[in-house]
Amino acid sequence: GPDSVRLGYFPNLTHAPALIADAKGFYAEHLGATNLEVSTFNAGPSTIEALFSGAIDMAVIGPNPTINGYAQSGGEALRVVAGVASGGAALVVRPGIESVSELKGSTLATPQLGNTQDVALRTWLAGEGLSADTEGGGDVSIMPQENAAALQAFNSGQIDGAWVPEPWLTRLVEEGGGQVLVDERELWPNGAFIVANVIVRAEFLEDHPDTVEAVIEGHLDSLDFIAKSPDEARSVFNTKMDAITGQSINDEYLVEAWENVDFLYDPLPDTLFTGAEHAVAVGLLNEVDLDGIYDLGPLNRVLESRNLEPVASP
Amino acid sequence: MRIALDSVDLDIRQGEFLCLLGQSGCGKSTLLNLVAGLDGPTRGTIELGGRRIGMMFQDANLFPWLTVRGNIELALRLSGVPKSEFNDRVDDLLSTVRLPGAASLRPHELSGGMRQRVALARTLAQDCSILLMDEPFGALDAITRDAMHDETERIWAERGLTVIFVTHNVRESARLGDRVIVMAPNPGRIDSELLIELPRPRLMDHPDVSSRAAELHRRLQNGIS
Amino acid sequence: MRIALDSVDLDIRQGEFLCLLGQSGCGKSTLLNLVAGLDGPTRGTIELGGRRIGMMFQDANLFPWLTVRGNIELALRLSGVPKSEFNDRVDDLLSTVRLPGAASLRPHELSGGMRQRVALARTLAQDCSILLMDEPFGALDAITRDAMHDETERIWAERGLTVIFVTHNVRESARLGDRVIVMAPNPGRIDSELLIELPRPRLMDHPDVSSRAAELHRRLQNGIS
Amino acid sequence: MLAILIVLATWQGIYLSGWRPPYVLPDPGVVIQRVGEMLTTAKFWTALGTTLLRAAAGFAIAVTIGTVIGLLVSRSRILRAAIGSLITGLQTMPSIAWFPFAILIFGLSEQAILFVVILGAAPSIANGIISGIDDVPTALLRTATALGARGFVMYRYIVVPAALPAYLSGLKQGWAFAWRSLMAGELLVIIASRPSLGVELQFYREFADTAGLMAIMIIILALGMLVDGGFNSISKRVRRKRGLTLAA
Amino acid sequence: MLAILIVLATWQGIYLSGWRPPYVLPDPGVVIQRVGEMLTTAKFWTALGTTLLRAAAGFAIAVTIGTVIGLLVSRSRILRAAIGSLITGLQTMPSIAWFPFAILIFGLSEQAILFVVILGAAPSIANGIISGIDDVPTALLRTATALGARGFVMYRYIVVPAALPAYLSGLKQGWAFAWRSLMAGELLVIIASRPSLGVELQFYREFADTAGLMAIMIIILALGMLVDGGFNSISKRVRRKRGLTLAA
Ligand SMILES: Nc1ncnc2c1ncn2[C@@H]1O[C@H](COP(=O)(O)OP(=O)(O)OP(=O)(O)O)[C@@H](O)[C@H]1O
Ligand SMILES: Nc1ncnc2c1ncn2[C@@H]1O[C@H](COP(=O)(O)OP(=O)(O)OP(=O)(O)O)[C@@H](O)[C@H]1O
Ligand SMILES: [Mg+2]
Ligand SMILES: [Mg+2]
Repeated sequence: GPDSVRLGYFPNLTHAPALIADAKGFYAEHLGATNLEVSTFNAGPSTIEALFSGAIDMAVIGPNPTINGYAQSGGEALRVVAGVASGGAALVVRPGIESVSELKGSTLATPQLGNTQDVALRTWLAGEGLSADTEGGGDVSIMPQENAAALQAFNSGQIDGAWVPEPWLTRLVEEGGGQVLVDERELWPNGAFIVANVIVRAEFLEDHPDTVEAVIEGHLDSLDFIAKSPDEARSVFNTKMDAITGQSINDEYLVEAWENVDFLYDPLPDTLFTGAEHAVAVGLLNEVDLDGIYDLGPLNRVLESRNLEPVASP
Repeated sequence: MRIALDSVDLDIRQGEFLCLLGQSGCGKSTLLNLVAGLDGPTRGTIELGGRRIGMMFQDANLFPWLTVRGNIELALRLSGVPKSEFNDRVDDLLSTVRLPGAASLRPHELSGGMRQRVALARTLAQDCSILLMDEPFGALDAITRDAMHDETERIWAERGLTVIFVTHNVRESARLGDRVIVMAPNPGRIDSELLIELPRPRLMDHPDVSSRAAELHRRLQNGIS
Repeated sequence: MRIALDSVDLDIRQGEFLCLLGQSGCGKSTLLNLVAGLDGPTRGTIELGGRRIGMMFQDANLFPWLTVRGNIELALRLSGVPKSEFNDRVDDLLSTVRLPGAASLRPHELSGGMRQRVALARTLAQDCSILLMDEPFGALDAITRDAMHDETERIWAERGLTVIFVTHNVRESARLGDRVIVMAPNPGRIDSELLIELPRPRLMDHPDVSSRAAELHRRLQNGIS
Repeated sequence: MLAILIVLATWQGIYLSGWRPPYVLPDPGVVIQRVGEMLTTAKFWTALGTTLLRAAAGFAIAVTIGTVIGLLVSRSRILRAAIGSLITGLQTMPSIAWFPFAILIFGLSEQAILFVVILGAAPSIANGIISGIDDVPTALLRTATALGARGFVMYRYIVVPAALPAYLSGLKQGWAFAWRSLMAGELLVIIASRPSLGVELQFYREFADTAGLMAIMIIILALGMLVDGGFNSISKRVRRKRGLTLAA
Repeated sequence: MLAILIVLATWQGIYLSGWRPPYVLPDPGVVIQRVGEMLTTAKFWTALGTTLLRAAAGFAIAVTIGTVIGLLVSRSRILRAAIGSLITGLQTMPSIAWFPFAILIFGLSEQAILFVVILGAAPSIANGIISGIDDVPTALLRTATALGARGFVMYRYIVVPAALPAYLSGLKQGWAFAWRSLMAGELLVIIASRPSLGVELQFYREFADTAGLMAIMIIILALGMLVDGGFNSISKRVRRKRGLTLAA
């Protein structure tokens, strides 16, 4: 194997398996002589930039940057090799809005124009017959907003609701007195849709498939640990968060938020493709060819060695 | 602390033309600054009886962002002259200092002597009753300087000004002064004074002026040796 | 375009002490700047024969971030004097200009005349064979100026310098010059010249000097009228 | 111009050497083509218009506030002791730190963006005028005092004109602060009907579109150079009038 | 000091009026307590140390590069025409635009952060020295020429000391740019074992911890004021030596 493998992730709830695997040494266990070098990021673009320029080999990242990175490099730069998390996003609105029809004329926030939640909100509104253009006009005015700003704007009554990921969802409910109008899981078959997956630099995958497998082994160990001892997993996660960011998530919120997220190894390719189609449909993405974005060989080999069902390739 | 001026005790009559003579560095400029209120004395007082003071510095200190006209107009404006009179007054003052064509030039386009004369014009533009002049004609040739002497004397008489005039030219002090104060250095102090009771206008090379100048020169030399 | 100097044609002998007289604004400083190579002539040429030029400006232009000593040392450094000699040379030069105690003062702490003398010391610190001086003693009292005349003459003779000396003091030009050039204004040009063939050292109030001064004064006055 | 050609040539050289794949280091030709394409879309011009308008408004207010504060601080010893250092302190505060306050005070509005821009630029402008005033030659101030200038008049006719060259260079720095704060601040409130350069820049990064990012960077660079040209021609004129230009 | 008290009093007043809930506008008392708590954690001091070290290193390099470029540009007409405006152009480029290049050239390393800091601060410093040099009085330059100063010697002994006050205020602006670029640049790659102020600031924001954010802002402000104090004492000394201080 190579001297080292460089992995990137965000200090973020949906990346919890990576934080925990890192903290508990699950990756290192399988990597043997290969060194693990971890970088943490706070946003997709720098992660993709780092992957593009060869500064990292693998990363945990959301579906949006994954699609963009794949499309911009003409399919050359990266491959998705495993899933990380599903769910954990919802539309939270202020009390008084009880149904879809009452959303008419309201202002809603999403984390970012064109990101997963933004596309989800637009797709859902369209399905409900409400118009919302990318310019902030229509029946519902959508204002893309950083999550922290959205919380503040919600708290001070400047927006009527927001479609946000965890732990913001819980904070909007707990701190802002909001209520969940739509849990995004309700909108997907099986209640599952991908919000984070593992990507690898295509060249690295080609040169060192064994190393990628080792990392996936660590990832699976982490998922096992989360499933078996959720309380301990939460505390490991929060300790690691604190180490990276100097902040930890309020324990009560964390319990609640944890409930809303499913950690998994299946990258749910169909939901990624559907998400991309939705984005194209609402005019936030150009038609892209995502053929070949998945390489589930390593994952399935690992699953096989553990006597688990292989995941379906698209 | 070095002491620039020590025990200077001086009464000046209103309307008097007083000249200050003294070796370089003896404290003449310092004394003028004190009178103008630009510096405060460490000890002692200066009584002015509420009169307005105009001062012409040893350096021309023209404002570089203004033309010659602008510099003089600024002084007029600060003296409360109505704007409508600016043009005439500036032209007047410029011909007084023999620079009729220089109105639109900028300070850096002037020769040293021209700058000094613009500074004089600017000072004369002020409405003041006490006029302090620090070596005002040091950079002028004899001919121009003679003309400036005549003008200064005329304005002094016309406006009833009190003038304190610093110079290092003994003959100039005898030409202009009602009284000449000779200062001595280290620390700066008044050495002696000489009343010049000659009729005006006087001529620079008149024998009476020459004799007073010689006397002053002698006193200066004594003060130094 | 205004023409500052028109058809100036001047040969200067090596080792000559040449004085320039002329009305304020007639182009004396401009001529020195041209000789020093600080400005280029619009037309015409200036031949120097490769000699090094030192110049003392009409304004002292001391460097405000340096002390008196620092200003003089800088000139020494730029002339390639070894550092070990700085102290002695600076002390020497300061006593030449009668400012032995001023080494550690800063320019803004000096009187006008003191600044001028520091500028003189700085110019003399240069190793040059042609020395241009623009009204160097304009801000000095008679006594100090006499001393400076003696020193200038001594250094001129010792170093075999060629000096071009601008002044507006006719008597000074007669005291110092081998030859005096009288300039006329509008546009600046050479009006006439006067050879001063008097033995040195001369005295300012010697009758021979006085007679030459009177003649120069007359010429100046004619040029103007 | 020459510098640009050299940069382009080097870039093309590195590109052709194949050091990095084109999605990391794009072909300069492609980037220039992208610039060309951008310049032909209506959206780009709307974005440019929005951003420039915000920049102009924010900068104008920042200049006013910065100048007034700078003048006050430079005048009064007490104020200088009280808030002199605070100005530099504010200057070092990153724009994003102001976001919560901007939203708190102004809501999700244009004013919130302007607030961030002003807090970014005004301190720098204030510092520019303070240091300009501190460097006004004492001789000129004494002369003006002797001419009877006091208080406001002294400032209006002497101090401000004397400090003008330094003030102008303070304004230039202030512009840079304003612009950079604006690029951040435009992400604060993405008013979608109003595309803006800051948002465009962010999107190109989001979409990992390196060529687009570089195209927008080139446009920002060009705008910056244009503004610099404006400032320079003003300060050149000021300098020439004062005889501050070197003959050669 | 007084200003701080006034700000605190107003803030306390608004807080007590209950205008906005405490998680939006926190109690000043709580914020000050948070500052106190921060100051007692070892982690904070590590973060401060890391950030200050980066700031110092980045600023030092930016000063070197900015000064050299500024000197070259101010000397040569060709260079000025070629890259003079480019400097201001670069100054207006937001830090995040440099991230891809920083990563491309330096990978995820301290150097990448320094790169962003240097690109942020060096143009400002270069502009500071250029405008300082442009304002050097012509008379002094002519005098120096007459004394035989040329080329490097002219710069070393005349131009640079004469431009020093303006240069110092350029450095102050440069520090502000460096600091703000650093706050952004530290987010480029978050090195877990190395906490930093930029990361702290960002995460207080991301966690919408308003009290913590304000605490860190107060610390940044205090640091900025400290640095300003340093610059001021230097430039005050320079000014006094030159007789630039107003007598009253
Ligand atoms: N700002 C200052 N700080 C300290 N000393 C000063 C300052 N200004 C002047 N001096 C000193 O005070 C003394 C008197 O200076 P002043 O300028 O009054 O002399 P002066 O009589 O006008 O001389 P000159 O004829 O050369 O102009 C000098 O020795 C000078 O060094
Ligand atoms: N930079 C400039 N631009 C335009 N005109 C100038 C400039 N410098 C000087 N002049 C003009 O050139 C003429 C000669 O100036 P110069 O300084 O040589 O006179 P000068 O003989 O030295 O006078 P003074 O005895 O007053 O010093 C003056 O009329 C002046 O207005
Ligand atoms: Mg004096
Ligand atoms: Mg002259």
